[in-house]
Amino acid sequence: MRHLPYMVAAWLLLIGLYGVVTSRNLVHTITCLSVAQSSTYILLLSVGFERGGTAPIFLDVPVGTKAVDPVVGALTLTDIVVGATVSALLLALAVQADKHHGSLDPERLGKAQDD
Amino acid sequence: MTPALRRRVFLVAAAVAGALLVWGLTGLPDYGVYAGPYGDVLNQVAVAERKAANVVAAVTFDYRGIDTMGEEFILFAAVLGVAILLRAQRDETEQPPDEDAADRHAPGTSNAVRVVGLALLGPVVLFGIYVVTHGHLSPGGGFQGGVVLATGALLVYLSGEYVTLRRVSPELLTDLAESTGAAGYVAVGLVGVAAGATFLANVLPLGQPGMLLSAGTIPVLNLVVGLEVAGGFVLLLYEFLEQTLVIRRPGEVT
Amino acid sequence: MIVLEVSVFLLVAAAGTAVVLTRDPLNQAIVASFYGLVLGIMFFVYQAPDVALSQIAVGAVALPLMILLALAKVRALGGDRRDDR
Amino acid sequence: MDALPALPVALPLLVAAVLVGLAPVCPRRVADSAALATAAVVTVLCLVLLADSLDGPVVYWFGGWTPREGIALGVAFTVDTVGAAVATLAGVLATAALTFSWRIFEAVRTLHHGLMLVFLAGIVGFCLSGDLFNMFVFYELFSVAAYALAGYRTTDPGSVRGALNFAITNSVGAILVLGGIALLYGRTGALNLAQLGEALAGRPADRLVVVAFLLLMVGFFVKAAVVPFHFWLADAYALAPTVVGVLFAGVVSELGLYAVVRVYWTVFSSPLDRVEGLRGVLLLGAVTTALVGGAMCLLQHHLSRMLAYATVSHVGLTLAGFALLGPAGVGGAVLYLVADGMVKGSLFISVGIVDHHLRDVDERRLAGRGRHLPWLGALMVAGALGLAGVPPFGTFLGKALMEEAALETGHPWLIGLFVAVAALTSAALLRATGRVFLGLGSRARAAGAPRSPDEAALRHPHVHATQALPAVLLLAGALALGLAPRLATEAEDAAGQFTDRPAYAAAVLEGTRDPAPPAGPHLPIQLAAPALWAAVSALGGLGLALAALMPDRLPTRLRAGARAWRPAADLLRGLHTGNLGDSVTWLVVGMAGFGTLLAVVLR
Repeated sequence: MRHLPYMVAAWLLLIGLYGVVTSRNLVHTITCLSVAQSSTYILLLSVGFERGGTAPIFLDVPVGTKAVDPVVGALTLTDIVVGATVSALLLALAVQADKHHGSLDPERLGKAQDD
Repeated sequence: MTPALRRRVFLVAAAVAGALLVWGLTGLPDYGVYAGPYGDVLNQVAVAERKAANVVAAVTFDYRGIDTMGEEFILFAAVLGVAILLRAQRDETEQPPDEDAADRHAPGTSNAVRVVGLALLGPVVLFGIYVVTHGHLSPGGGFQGGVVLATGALLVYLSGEYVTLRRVSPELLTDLAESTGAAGYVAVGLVGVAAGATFLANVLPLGQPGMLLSAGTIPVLNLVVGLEVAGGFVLLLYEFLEQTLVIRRPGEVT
Repeated sequence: MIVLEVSVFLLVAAAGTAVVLTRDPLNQAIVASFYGLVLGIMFFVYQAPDVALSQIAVGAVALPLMILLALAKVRALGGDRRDDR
Repeated sequence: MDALPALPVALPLLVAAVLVGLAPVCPRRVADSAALATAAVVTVLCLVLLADSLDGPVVYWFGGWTPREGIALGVAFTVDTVGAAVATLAGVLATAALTFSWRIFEAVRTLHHGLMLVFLAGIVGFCLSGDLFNMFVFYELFSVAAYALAGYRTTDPGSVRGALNFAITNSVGAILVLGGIALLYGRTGALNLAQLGEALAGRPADRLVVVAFLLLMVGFFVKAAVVPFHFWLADAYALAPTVVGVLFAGVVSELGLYAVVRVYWTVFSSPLDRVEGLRGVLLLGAVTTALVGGAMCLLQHHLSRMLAYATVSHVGLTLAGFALLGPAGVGGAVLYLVADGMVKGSLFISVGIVDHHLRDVDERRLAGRGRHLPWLGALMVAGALGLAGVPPFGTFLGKALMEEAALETGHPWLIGLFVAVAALTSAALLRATGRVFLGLGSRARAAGAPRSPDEAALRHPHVHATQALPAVLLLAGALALGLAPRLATEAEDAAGQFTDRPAYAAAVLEGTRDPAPPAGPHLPIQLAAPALWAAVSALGGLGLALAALMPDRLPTRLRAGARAWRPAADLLRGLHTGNLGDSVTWLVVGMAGFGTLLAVVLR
């Protein structure tokens, strides 16, 4: 339990990369990448979590109440936006790749020319 | 590498990398123990200094507001990129659009779905606006509310009124919303400079914590972010949507 | 409370694994949407409602939707070409 | 002008947003001029910051949140000479690239300019930032803009594949960077570089610090394209439009190196105190990168691909300077990086001109077709000499300083590496120039013979000044950098400032600004021996190029020797598949390898 969420994060990173490496469909690849990305959300929020702390919103509770770290919340918010926008851009590229190569299989995108 | 060889090489390397990760991660404080000073200090001082009840909002839009400016422009760049990629392609393949043709409707929309979708539209838009405007008081803010608002536009699509979506949020309008939001963030930053303070300084009156009009520039930044995110996400969905519908040939859709 | 946390963590790990192991992209989009929702719940457990809202809006709704639209687009475009192979 | 450090980021972002918002009504030339003027202004602002930073870092707290009792509440830009110099290089290259594009028609022009400005703003913010997470945000900002810019030339199917590989591999790198940030934050509760450095100072590194450094290093090495993290680079750089390729080849890879040394010197230099071991690991990466890049460069016939691998190879050289972990090495590497960036930018523009006017970039198919553009050939030969580090190019001065540092730290063999790599990359370019512009080469006559009769109609008859001028000026800039030997000592001073962690921390956290930074002892700069080495590199390059062009004139024994290398060359080529699964697999292999080495030498 002491390190369980950190291990979950490490697992998600590796399994996500496994998906990226073995994927035969670009849309699948991109979704796997977003799983790998989600490991960072978990890691960030885990290191800022304080047992017994409330959410850092002091509307109904007075300032001074034990609360979790607001900074990791802000960082993760940014991280989620980054992940989503990169995925959107990648999906657009995948649509393009399908148009040019007639396939979403990374193995069929052709080899590098002239080496 | 062949796929089989690649999988094997990956598994070996990932085992080593994973072991290293675990080794390093166990050097962290135990889960549930927060060591650092940053968050504690902000939890102590932010409400008094910024009159924002939601400290995450104070961090996002004030203490670390420059991060959020970068984040907004990441979204901006991605939307631009998607637009460039897909628009260039559309120009190559687009059939002359026929606004009223039946094949431009989403497939298989029943009247029941249509009614439910339209009935939900009002509450969704209201909820989105609420989330955007109360970001400094409660969970939520420009980003979350913006996505909710974009979902509203999607409901219009789901209810089969795709033609309406074309009229409600044509590219021009969403482009404009998105770039106004993005430019607005920088402009708020420059207001701080103009007032003789630093870039992104919170120079507006702070008010009292818990009030709708409080926390200075934080709700203003929430508004511009909401505008940008709503415009940006509608545009993202719209670009993919447009692709789908333009390619579809008559007769394929019933 | 601890039991709840542990089960949420394990659920997240399992759901993430399921996303990767679902090879058909269409099914995967649906599993990914579920994963996005589970992550959102985990963030509520972490007392981060702001993040949870973002995660659910993006991970459970917007992103799966974009995936579905991209897939729809690819199928509309490539349906007849792929038959040749 | 108190807000000066914020402006080179805020201004291009604002102009980008306004341009895109007005895209439907904005006339083409207005958009062009606005983008070009903005890039030029950003360059000037960065130069002013560079001048300001000579007396110590300029610290700018956004929102006015100065630190309290050593705890940073907000985000600071901490502008020192090295950061400002790299930012200035980006501004110069962006200005040159936008000038080049003046005459080239693009359908999505305004949106493209918007992306270019966001790209530039991201790079500048990344160079100026003094906060680890803020660096990550700007890193993602310029990366996302770069992914889109790499893939939008949809007429070339390869560019989409290149962009996908680029975006996915680099996103994995970014995830690792963020993992490193999370580890450091979990330990110290800080994100400001100076505060992080203070929190970790004084104690030897434990496993968390080692792994955090590993994650940051590997993540940034992906952008830098250090071997084996480089497999994505060739397709992305070579198939990108010229306007974008100039910045890619000129500065983007180097930013990855910049980030590693910035983070090392501000955060990790105290806990990672086993300098010898770390130096060895970094040098290993540097040597592999330099040699693999150089060999691959020589094996290319596609001109932009050649430049892409020259970039990999010179990243290796620059890393060698940084890896010496001392002021002289860092100063030399930065000077080299800036001059080399301008040379590569110039060469990329020259190749863009070839592409635009001859409609091809394959050396073999182009054989002899450049005869009517002798000045372009001369420009590319000059560029090749710049790559070789011949005096008086700035690359020479940087390399001379790195060679001094190599001797001082007891790594004289590095000079051999510098000579070999400079010979390899300049040979590739000289060979291509000789074939394209002089029609040299035995094979060229055969392959280039079937020439379509209407070729003259195919090519553009006239090269516009707006296309040629930026290439000439960039090269002139690289020359000018080498004409002031004083620059070597100033680079060393700047590096002294860059590597002085306690002074950096005091400037950021306590606001102390030493009016006269103590100038450390300079290495006596000897220019005679480096000039000799440069001559050896250039002659070696010329010899290799001639040998490749006229293999039948070689003595038989040499020819047999050259053939013996063929299996190795085939193997090397075979590894560079351009497959995205391969790139990510190699990334994980590299992470495991570097991680094991670091764990052994640092603990």
